[in-house]
Amino acid sequence: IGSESHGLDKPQVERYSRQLLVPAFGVAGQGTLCCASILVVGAGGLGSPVLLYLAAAGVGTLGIADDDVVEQSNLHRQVIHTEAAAEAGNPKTTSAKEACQRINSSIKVVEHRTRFTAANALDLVRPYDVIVDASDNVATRYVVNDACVVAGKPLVSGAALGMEGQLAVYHDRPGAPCYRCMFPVPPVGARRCADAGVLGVVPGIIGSLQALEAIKVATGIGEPLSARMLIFDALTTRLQTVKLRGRSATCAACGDQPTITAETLPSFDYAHFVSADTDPSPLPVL
Amino acid sequence: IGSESHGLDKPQVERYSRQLLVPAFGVAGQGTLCCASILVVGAGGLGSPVLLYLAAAGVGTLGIADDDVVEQSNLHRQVIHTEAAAEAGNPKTTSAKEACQRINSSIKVVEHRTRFTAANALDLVRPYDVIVDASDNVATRYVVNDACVVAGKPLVSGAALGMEGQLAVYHDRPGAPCYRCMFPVPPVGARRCADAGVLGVVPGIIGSLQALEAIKVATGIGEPLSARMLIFDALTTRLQTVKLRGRSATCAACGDQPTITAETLPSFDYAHFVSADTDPSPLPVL
Amino acid sequence: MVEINLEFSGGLELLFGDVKQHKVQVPAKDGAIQVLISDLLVWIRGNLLKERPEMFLKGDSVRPGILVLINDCDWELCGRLASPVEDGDTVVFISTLHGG
Amino acid sequence: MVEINLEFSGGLELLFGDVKQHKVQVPAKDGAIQVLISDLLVWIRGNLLKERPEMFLKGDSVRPGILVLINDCDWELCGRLASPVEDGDTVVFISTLHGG
Ligand SMILES: [Zn+2]
Ligand SMILES: [Zn+2]
Repeated sequence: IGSESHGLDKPQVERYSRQLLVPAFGVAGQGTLCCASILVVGAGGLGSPVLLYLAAAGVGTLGIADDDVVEQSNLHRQVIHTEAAAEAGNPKTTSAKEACQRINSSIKVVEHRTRFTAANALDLVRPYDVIVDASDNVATRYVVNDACVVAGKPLVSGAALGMEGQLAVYHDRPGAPCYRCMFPVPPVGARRCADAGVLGVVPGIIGSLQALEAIKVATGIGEPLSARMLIFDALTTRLQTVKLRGRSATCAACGDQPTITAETLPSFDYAHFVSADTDPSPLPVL
Repeated sequence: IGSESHGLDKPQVERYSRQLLVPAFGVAGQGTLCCASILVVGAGGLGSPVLLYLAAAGVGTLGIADDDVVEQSNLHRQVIHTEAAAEAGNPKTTSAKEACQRINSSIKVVEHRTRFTAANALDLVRPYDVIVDASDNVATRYVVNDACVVAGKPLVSGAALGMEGQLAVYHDRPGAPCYRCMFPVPPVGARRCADAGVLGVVPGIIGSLQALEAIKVATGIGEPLSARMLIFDALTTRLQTVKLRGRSATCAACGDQPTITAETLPSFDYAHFVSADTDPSPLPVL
Repeated sequence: MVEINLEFSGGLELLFGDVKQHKVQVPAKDGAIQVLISDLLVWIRGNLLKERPEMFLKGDSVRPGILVLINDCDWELCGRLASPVEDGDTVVFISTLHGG
Repeated sequence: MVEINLEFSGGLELLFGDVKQHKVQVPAKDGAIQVLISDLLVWIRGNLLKERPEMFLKGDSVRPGILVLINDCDWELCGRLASPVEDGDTVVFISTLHGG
């Protein structure tokens, strides 16, 4: 296979042999991935398969940002965690890191046991090549996006609720939109899994697809879901890919005259931003 | 939530609370799932997410059929296993069962540490409500299908290779085709992951979708991929759903005058059947 | 009169009797020859959306967080409220999800 | 002459220069007004498939294990070799996968 020039050692060639055989990926893809660093924001329903598959695939440095502890009600979908971790109330980052290293001790896994905030966002994203948004709330989605734009990082964004899921890659190339281009005004009354529920395997499917997109973006292989969105309906197993707008010149983050910058971001009030609308009523939960 | 009438106890209500909130699933869906039994054939790349998500979702009895041991070259995609299991050369059924029970000790997990053969196929499938084909070779795919037809079981069939995947539900209702209706004559020179390779997350995505379909079939919720096939191209993240033929009246398994029956199946020579074509050349691996 | 396939998802279907797909016939405004998305929104409000219109509409457009797709394309690519809709078009209204 | 979108996948693309999508113009047989799938297979063999035709064809049909889809429909639903193909149709040849 001629791996030496790509810096793969013998155990790596053995471990990744099935991937090295894939023409589109091969030794070059594996070599790039082994040097890549990916930050996963959220070690929950989406983050579980993202982390398991990125660790198994051999991403050189895997960051995990989460400030929650494992609970019983996580276990139906957060398959990276265990009953033992829930009973002990272990931090999700610790539980997830242990699982990743059980699969692949040759990669580096970094715990960021903290909430993703305006104040720490830029410091968190800067060391990484690709950011995966596997979070579960609107405020975090905006701060992660804005930090990616300011720091110049591609963002793989997934979401799941009920029997539905959505997936897109933002800000990965010139002309591609960022999350804020798509949603300049935050929604009101957004529903969360804790309120509206989610069938456990739905974030499993979306998270696995996020891992794929993160690998493609990190290695430059194939066509990522850039300026496209995948919309998934689990009840009918319908998967639509739709075409999204390009970058918006008026976007507060990635536009021609951004108001969100390395200077302003750390003091931007995301909690106020996402709750500024006066209409409080969430969509009904039937 | 009024769970008592569905037989969910307090820990179950806590564990599955996010799923119970999903209107289309709810307490009735969870109650049915907790009484259901699903057999997963193959604890490899596809079987890993199938087993993790079915265990987490609370399938009452989960069967695992596999006769392999865990190896290093499995770990890039078979995320249910660990380095420790590969080093010890543990059976995949044992490694997978332990992982399932770490997530959910309240379900029953049954190891079938055996190859799926003509001789044991009917005994293996009969105790289960739904069968998931997560195997990795042509002969097993035919014997699993035939056993499902003879025993009257629905089959959730997935496959992955390289950067591609395929998924379908067979024989789950009158008029739906079985695998043999689709492929009455076996292919020659079928490529396997060991020869042609596979990007690890591709079976992850297909396997997660198989878990979803198995849950839908077991609970009667939504529209499974019956007489439909999902075709997945990971390079472009393209997911197509195509319409398949109906049951074939001339099918050797499910047709009007089947030659494969409870009497003939156990002595059917599947190895010979899948290699009967004289053309030996497999598709090239570039 | 144009016949349009409407789809609501991401939770919006709950405002429409929990039905995701609707085939509807929408008339042009008096004197107009085309039906625009803006006309469609008015028609939906008057004919399909019986309660809590504020969950779907804001001013003369859709509520923030709702993505509008015309034949699998973001409506930003074809003129937003001024996009014409034609016989057989599919218009999807989807609420973005934030769970994980 | 009809213009057809051809797609090869599941490994079949390796027989076609590792290119999955081809836009081709296929003439009708002498005296015929329609192009049938059987004509398309002959045309592919003569014009697109330069080597190892036995990996794609068997007799006058496709090799076992290859699924043929005409506009996202199994060709069994529309007449197999006798299905007509029209301008703008998409015909997919996909080799079934068995790996896991
Ligand atoms: Zn932007
Ligand atoms: Zn059949």
